[in-house]
Amino acid sequence: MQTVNLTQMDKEGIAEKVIAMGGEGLLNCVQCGACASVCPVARAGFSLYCKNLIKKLQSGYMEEILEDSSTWACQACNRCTEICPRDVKPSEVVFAFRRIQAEELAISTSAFTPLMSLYETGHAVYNKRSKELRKKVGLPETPPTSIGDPKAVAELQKILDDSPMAELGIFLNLMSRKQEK
Amino acid sequence: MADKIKFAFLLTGGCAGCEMSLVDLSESLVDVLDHLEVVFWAPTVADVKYKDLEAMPDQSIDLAFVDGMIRLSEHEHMAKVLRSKAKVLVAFGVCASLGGVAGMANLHPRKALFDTAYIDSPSTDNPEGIYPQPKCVVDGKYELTLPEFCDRVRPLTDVVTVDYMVGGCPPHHEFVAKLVTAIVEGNLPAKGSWLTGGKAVCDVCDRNPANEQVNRKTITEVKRVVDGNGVLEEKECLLQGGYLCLGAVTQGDCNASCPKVNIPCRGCGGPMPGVTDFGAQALSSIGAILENEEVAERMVAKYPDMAKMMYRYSLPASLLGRKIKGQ
Amino acid sequence: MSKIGVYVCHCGENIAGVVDVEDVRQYAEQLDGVTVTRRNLFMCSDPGQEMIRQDIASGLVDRVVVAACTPRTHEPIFRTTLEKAGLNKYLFEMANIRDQGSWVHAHDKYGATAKAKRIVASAVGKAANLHPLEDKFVDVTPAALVIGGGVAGIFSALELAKMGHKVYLVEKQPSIGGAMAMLDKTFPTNDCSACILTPVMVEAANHPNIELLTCSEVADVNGYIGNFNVRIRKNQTYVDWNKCTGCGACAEACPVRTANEFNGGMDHRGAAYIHFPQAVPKKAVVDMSVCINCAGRKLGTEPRISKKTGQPVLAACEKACPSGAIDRSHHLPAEGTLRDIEVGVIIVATGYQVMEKENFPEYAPDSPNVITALQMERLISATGPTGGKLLRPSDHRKPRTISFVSCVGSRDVRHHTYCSRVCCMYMIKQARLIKEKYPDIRIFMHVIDVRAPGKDFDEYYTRARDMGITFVKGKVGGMEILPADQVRVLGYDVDLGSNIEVDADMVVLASAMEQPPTAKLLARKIGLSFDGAGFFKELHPKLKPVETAVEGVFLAGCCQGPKDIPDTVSQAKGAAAAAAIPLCQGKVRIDPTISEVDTEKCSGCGICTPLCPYNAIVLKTYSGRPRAMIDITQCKGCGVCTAACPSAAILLHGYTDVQILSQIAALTRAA
Amino acid sequence: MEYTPNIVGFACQWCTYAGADLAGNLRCKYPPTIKLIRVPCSGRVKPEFILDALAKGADGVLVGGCHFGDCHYKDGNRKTANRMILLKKMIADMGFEPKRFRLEWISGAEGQKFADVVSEFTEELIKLGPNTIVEENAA
Amino acid sequence: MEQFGMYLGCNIPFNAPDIEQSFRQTFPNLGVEVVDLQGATCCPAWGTAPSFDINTWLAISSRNITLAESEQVDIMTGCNSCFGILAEAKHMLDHDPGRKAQVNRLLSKADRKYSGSSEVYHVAHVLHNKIGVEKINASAKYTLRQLKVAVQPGCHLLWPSAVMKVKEKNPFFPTMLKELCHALGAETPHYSRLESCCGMGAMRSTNQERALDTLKDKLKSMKEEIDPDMIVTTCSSCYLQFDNAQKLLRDKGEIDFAIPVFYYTQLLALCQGLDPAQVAAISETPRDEIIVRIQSKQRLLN
Repeated sequence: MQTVNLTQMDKEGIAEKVIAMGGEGLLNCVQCGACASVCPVARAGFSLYCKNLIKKLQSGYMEEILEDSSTWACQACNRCTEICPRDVKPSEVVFAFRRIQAEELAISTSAFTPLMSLYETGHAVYNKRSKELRKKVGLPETPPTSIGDPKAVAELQKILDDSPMAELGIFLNLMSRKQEK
Repeated sequence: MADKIKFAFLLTGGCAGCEMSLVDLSESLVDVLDHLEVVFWAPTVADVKYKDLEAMPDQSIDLAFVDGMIRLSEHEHMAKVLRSKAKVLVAFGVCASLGGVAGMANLHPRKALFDTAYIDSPSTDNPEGIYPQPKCVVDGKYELTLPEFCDRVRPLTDVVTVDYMVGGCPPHHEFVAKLVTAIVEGNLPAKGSWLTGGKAVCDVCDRNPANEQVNRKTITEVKRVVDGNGVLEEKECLLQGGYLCLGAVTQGDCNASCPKVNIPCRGCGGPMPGVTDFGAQALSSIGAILENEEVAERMVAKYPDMAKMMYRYSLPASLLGRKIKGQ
Repeated sequence: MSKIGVYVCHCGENIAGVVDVEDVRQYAEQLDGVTVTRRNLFMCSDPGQEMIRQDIASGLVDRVVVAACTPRTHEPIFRTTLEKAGLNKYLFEMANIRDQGSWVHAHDKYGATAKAKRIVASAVGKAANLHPLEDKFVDVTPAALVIGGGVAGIFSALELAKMGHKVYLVEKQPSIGGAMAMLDKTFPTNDCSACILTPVMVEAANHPNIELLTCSEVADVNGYIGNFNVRIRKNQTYVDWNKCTGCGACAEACPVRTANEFNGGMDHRGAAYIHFPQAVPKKAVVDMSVCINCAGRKLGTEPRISKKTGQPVLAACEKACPSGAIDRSHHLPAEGTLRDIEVGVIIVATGYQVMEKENFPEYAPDSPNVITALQMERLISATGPTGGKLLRPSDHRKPRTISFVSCVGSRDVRHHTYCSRVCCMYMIKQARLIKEKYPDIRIFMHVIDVRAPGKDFDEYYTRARDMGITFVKGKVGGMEILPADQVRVLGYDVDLGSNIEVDADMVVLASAMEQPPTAKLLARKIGLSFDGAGFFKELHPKLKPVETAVEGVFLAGCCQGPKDIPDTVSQAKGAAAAAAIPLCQGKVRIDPTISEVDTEKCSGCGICTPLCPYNAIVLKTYSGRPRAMIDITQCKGCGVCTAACPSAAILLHGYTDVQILSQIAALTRAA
Repeated sequence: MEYTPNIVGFACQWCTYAGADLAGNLRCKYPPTIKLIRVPCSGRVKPEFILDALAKGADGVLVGGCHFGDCHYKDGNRKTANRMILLKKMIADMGFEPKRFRLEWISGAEGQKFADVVSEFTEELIKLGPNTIVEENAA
Repeated sequence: MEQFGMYLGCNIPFNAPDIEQSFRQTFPNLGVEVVDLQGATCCPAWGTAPSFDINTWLAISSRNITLAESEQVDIMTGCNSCFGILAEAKHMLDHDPGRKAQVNRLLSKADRKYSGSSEVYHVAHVLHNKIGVEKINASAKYTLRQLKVAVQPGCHLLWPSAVMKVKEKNPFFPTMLKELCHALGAETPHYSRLESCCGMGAMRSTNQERALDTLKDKLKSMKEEIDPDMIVTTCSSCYLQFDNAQKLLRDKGEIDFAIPVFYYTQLLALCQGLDPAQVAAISETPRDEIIVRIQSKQRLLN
C-alpha cells in the first residue's frame, strides 16, 4: 500500500457535495465499523462499502474512487442506517456517492438496461416471455400497469424528460426516437 | 367658615351617572352645598354655555370634577379650557380616569363603529348610508358644525394634567361622601394620586376566604354568570368558585357592592395604586392561580374577548390603549 | 441622583476582539446617572477590581456596572469588590456582553457592539434604581441527610459523621452497599469488592453519628439550606427488625421462588429474603408482591387453629423465625410509616442503573446467553448464582468462547451520546478474571477504542493483551442465533479492514450507565435540575462539581454522571467537605434578594398564598384585617407572588418592577 | 438600512439564562437581536412587562423558562404558562401578530436550542416587519 | 369488503405471474378486494432514479402512490424492494413539506398531485396486521403440519423501521412471516442466517459471483441447520433469487440439494385448495413433488 499524504488530499467541496446529494450524515461518522459488520456488500467482499467509502470521502478521496462500481452492489437494505450509533445513515451516503458517480456517468454497465427499459415501458425489468407466462397461469397477457398504457408511459416520460437524469444524455436516443414518432 | 369652594362639574363623553352619585348624597348634599358654590355644571344641570366657561378668569375655580371620557373634539377642548380655569381638577369616575366602558370601542376602527351605529343596527333607516359630518351646509346657506369624532377614546389624563383620579362606574355614593368631606377639609394626598381607601374589593368583601383565616385555593373551574350555573353560597369566593371576579385587582371603595349581590367584580373601581395596567395585572394575578394550563385554555375559550374582559373599564388607559393597526 | 460607574471589560480578546469596547464606553458616558466610565483588559483581575475600589473610595461612584461576562459566575466576585470598598454589595449590576455577546456574535461585530450598548444601557437603567440590601443569617440544623446507600452515600455519610455531624443515611433497598456490593472484583487492582466494601458498610452502620434508614425513601423535602424538613417513608418490611437476627431461616423456609434482583435475575430468592449475604443491616424482609400467603390467612388476623394438632397454622416464615420477628397477626400498613426529620444539608447519592439488554434488538436479546456486564459480574462472583463458577445461563455449561461488546447504549445517538467511562475497564477486568481462572476460554473484546485513562489503567489493559485476550477494534452491528444457543457475533475488524464473525457461547454487553427514571421524582421534590444526558446537574462543571443549584444540596457519585469507584469515593468525600461547611459555620446567609410584603398596601386578598412553592406566605391579622407576611427563611425569591400581587404590595428585592421596567425602557429606547 | 428586529427577552436565571450562557461557551452563532433581562424565575415576568415592551416598540418579546418539572422553584414556570396562555389571546385581541411573542422552555443544557430559537424568532420577525406602534402613536 | 390497491411492480407481472395470480385468488377468500392500480410504473428500482436524482425518484414513486390516492385505497406491494422505495419516498415527502412542494411541481407535468392520503403496506403487513392469522388459518383447506419451512422475510420489510407503518417487534429477529406460516400449520425452525442477504438485485447485477456466494452461505445455513421442506418468502426478488440462482449454484456444482421455493401467497393458495397450474406454475427449482404432498388427502382439513 502506498503512503497517502493527507495534506495533499484535496478535500475542497467533497463533503458539501456528498451532503447536498443526500449523504447528510457523512461527517458524523466515527468509523466504528458497525455498519460494515452487517453490510452484505462488505461481507461479500466488495471493495467499496459504506464504512470505507465514508472514510475515503472524509479524507478527500473522489477521483480515486469514482470509477469503482462496487458501490452499485448496495442493496439499500438499510440495516446500516438502522443500527448506526451516530445517525450517519450510511446507505444514504452510498446513494449520494452513486449520484455523484452517475453525474460522471461512472455507472455500473448493468444499470443502463433497466434505465432504458424504465423510460420505454415504465418498467425497469421487463421480460419478453411474459405474455406467454401470463397466459400459462390464466392471466391476461398484459398486466394493468404502464406496459399496456401509453398514457402512463407518457406521464412518466414527462417527469423523466426534464430530469437531471435526462441531462446526462442517458435517454437521448430514446427521446429523439419518440420525437420522430 | 372660610369662603365657599368654587366648584365646577363638566360632563364629557359619558352618561352623567357619576353626577348622579353626587346627587345621591341626598340630605348630606344640603350640608355640602354650604361649602360649595357651583359656578359651572354643564351640560347636565345648568344652562351654562361653553363660552361662559371660556370667559371665566384662569384659576378662578377652586375645584372641578370631570366625568366622562374624551370621545369628541369638543370634549378635548372643554377639558383643556376647564383645566386652565381650575386650581384642582379631578377625573371623577372611571370614564374620566381610565376611559370607561366606552373605551372598549378602541378595539374597533372608527369606520366599523360608524357602520354599526349608522348603517347596520336594526333600528337604523339610512338607505343612502350617510355618516355624521363635522361640517354641513343646510339650505345652501347655514353652515352647521358637529364636533369631530376622535379616532379613539382617551381618558382625561391623556389630554390634560389631572390632579386626582376617582374610580367607579359610578363612584359609590358613600365613598363620594367621604371624598367630599376630605376635600372640604382640605385633607388630600399628593397630586397625581388616586383618591381611594387604598384597599381592594377583596378587603371589604364578605366572600374573601382570608376573612376566615383560610388560604385561597387555585381555580379549577371556569364559569360565566350568563351560563346560569346557579348562585354560590353567601360566603363563597366568586373567583375561587370559577367566576372571573376582578375584586382582588380593583379598588374597593364600592364596599364590594357587586359581589354582595352575586355579581363578580368587573373592575370599575380601577387598579390598585401602583398598578399601571389594570388588565395586565388582572391577567397576571388570575392567570397565576389557575390550577393548570388546561383551565387556562378553558378560560380563553369561555371568554373569547379576553381584552374586553380584562379591560372592561380601562382599555384606553392601558399600555397599548387600543387595537393597533394590523401589520 | 446616583453616581454610576460603568466598567467595560476586554476579557483579553474575548470581548474586545469582537465588540468595540471603546465605542461602548463612550456610549455609556452619556447615559443618565453615569459619572465614570472605564475599560480594562480584565476587570476581574486585581488591577481591574482596584480601579473600581478607588472610584468608590474617592466618592466618584456609588453604583457599579461591569460590562463583561455572565453574572452567574462573576457577580459574586465584583460584589466582594464593592463590599471591600465599603459600598453595599447589592448596588452592583452586570452587563453580559461576552457569553451573550461577543462569543455568539463574532460573525457580526457591528451588531455585537450595538447589542452590547443596549445591554449596558439596560444595566445602567437597573443600577440607577438599585437599593442597598442587607444579608441576614439563620441557624443551621446540625444534621445531614445522605440519600442513597451506595459507595458514594456511605463515604459521604462516614466523612460527615467522623467530623462529628449527625447523619441520616437513607437507602431504599434493605441493605446499604449499592451497585458496588454486586461487583466481584474491582479494577485496576482486582481487589475483592465485597472485601473492601463490607468493612466500610459495617463502620457506617456502627458509627454513633450515623442513623441508618434502609428500606426507606424520601417522600418530601421542604425548607432551605440550614433548615430542611424531610419526610422519610420507611417501606413496610413485614419483619420486626428489632427482633430479626438475620439468621436467614425465614428465607430458607419460604416456598416462593422469584427472580433474585441482586443476582441479575439469574437465580431465585423467596418472598422472605435477605438482600445478600453480607447485607448491612443483615435483616430479612418479606416481599408482599410475590408472597403466596402459604398459610392461607390474611395479614392482621389471628391464625387458624389446626383441628388435627390444635396448634395455630402459621406461614412457613413465621414458623421458621426463631426470634418471633415475623408475625402475620399484626396489621402492618402496606404503605409503611412516615417520619419527619430536620437537617441542615442534603447529599444526593442515588447512583445509576445499567441499561437492560432488551433495549438492543440487534444484539439477540432473546438469547439467554446474551447478558449484561453486571450480570456477568454476578456470574463470576463467589456469592453469585453459580457460586463463582462461570457457567452459561442456557445450559449451565462452561463456555468456550466469550465476546464482550462495548459501547452498548453509550456513544450512540439512539440511546445515550455520552461515554459511560467505566465499561472498557470493567470489560477488561472481567475478561482478565475469566482468563486467569480458565485460560482455555477464548475471549474477544469488541471495542470502538479502549478508553483507559486512569491511574494504572493502561497497564491493566496491556496486561490483558499479554494474557491472550483478543481485542477487535470495531463496533458489533448485529448477532445471529446459532443452534445450541450459540450466538454468532457479526463484527468488523478496523485494523484488518475486514468483516469478522465470532461463534460465541456467551456474549457480554457492556451496557450504558444511565439515570434511573425514579430520579425525576426525587429531583422534583428537591428542585434539582438535569444535564443534557439526564444526570443531576452540578452547579458548575469545573469549579462547583458537587454543589447544585439548590443551596445546601450536594451531589456524589453516579447520579451526577458515570464514574468509577475511585472517582465516586473522591466525589463523595468532596461532597461531604462541601456539605460540612454550613454545618461547621452553624449559620447560613439568607440572600436578601427575596420578596417582602408592604403590609400597608396589602389588601389581604390571599391570591399569593396558594402560589408560593415553599408555603412561605401566611395571612396574619394586622390592624384587624388579614394581611400577607413572608417568612424570610422560607422565601427563595422566585417572584411569582410579586408578579401576581394585585395590590402591588409585594416587592422582590433585586428585581423590582421599577428596575425591570427601567431595563425594558433602556432596551427599547431608539438606538 | 436593513431592518434588524429588536427582541426583549426575559430569561429565568436557572435555565434559559444559563442556556444562553452555554450558547456562548459553545460559540453557537445567532443574530444579535435579543437582549436578555435576567429574572429569577419566568414566574416573575408580569404580563405587563411584555405589553410594556411591545408598547415601547420592541419587535418581539421572548419569555424563557425551565422545562416542566425542571423549575428551580418547583412550578413557577407553570404559573408562567397559564399567564401566557391568557396573554397570547389578549395580545392578539389588541391587534398584535401573536408571533411577536414567544414562550420557550430552554434548559441550562440547551445552548444550541437557545441559539436556534433566537435565529428562528429573528427570521420570523423579519418576515413580519417592524413593530410600528411607536410611529402609529406619534402620527 | 376491505380494499387494497395492488401494486405489482415489475418482477411479479413479468417473471412470476403465478404470484400475481395467487394474490388475485387468495385475497378474496380472506375478505379483501384487490384493486388494480391502472398505469402503475416501476417503483422505481434502487438502481434507477434513486441512484441518480432524489426528486426524480420521489416524483415517480409519488406518481404511483397517487394512483392509489385517486382510488382512495392504501397500497399493498408484493415486492419488498418496491415497498422499501415507496415507503421511504412517502416518509420523505410527508416529513419534508419543502421537498413535497418540489416534487409536486415535477408531478404537475403529469397532471398529478401527491397528497399523502394513502398508506404504503406490503402484502405481508396486510396479511399479518389487517387480515390476521385467524382468518388465514380459517381459509385453509390443507394443512402444512409437520412440514418445515425456512422463512425469508427479506431486508426492505425490516429497515429502516422508522419509515414503516407496520413494524416488527424486533426487526433483527422478525416473526411476522413465521406467524403467517404457523397459521398454515407449518413449522419454522430458526436458522442462523435468517437475516443475511439473498444476494439478488443490485449485488447480483454488479457481480454475480459474489451474489451467488452470498446466497450459498444462506442456503447452507438453512440446509445444515434445519433441512427445510421448502423456503417461503414474501419478497419477489428473494423469491427469484432462491428459485433461479439456486439452480445456477446446482448447475455449477456448488450445492447438491434443491429446496423448493414459494412466495407466501402461493403456499396460501395451495392450502386454500387453488389450482397449482395457476398459482404455482413457474419455477426453476422443482417443486411439483411438494405441491402434490401439500394438496394430498392426508393433509385435507375437515
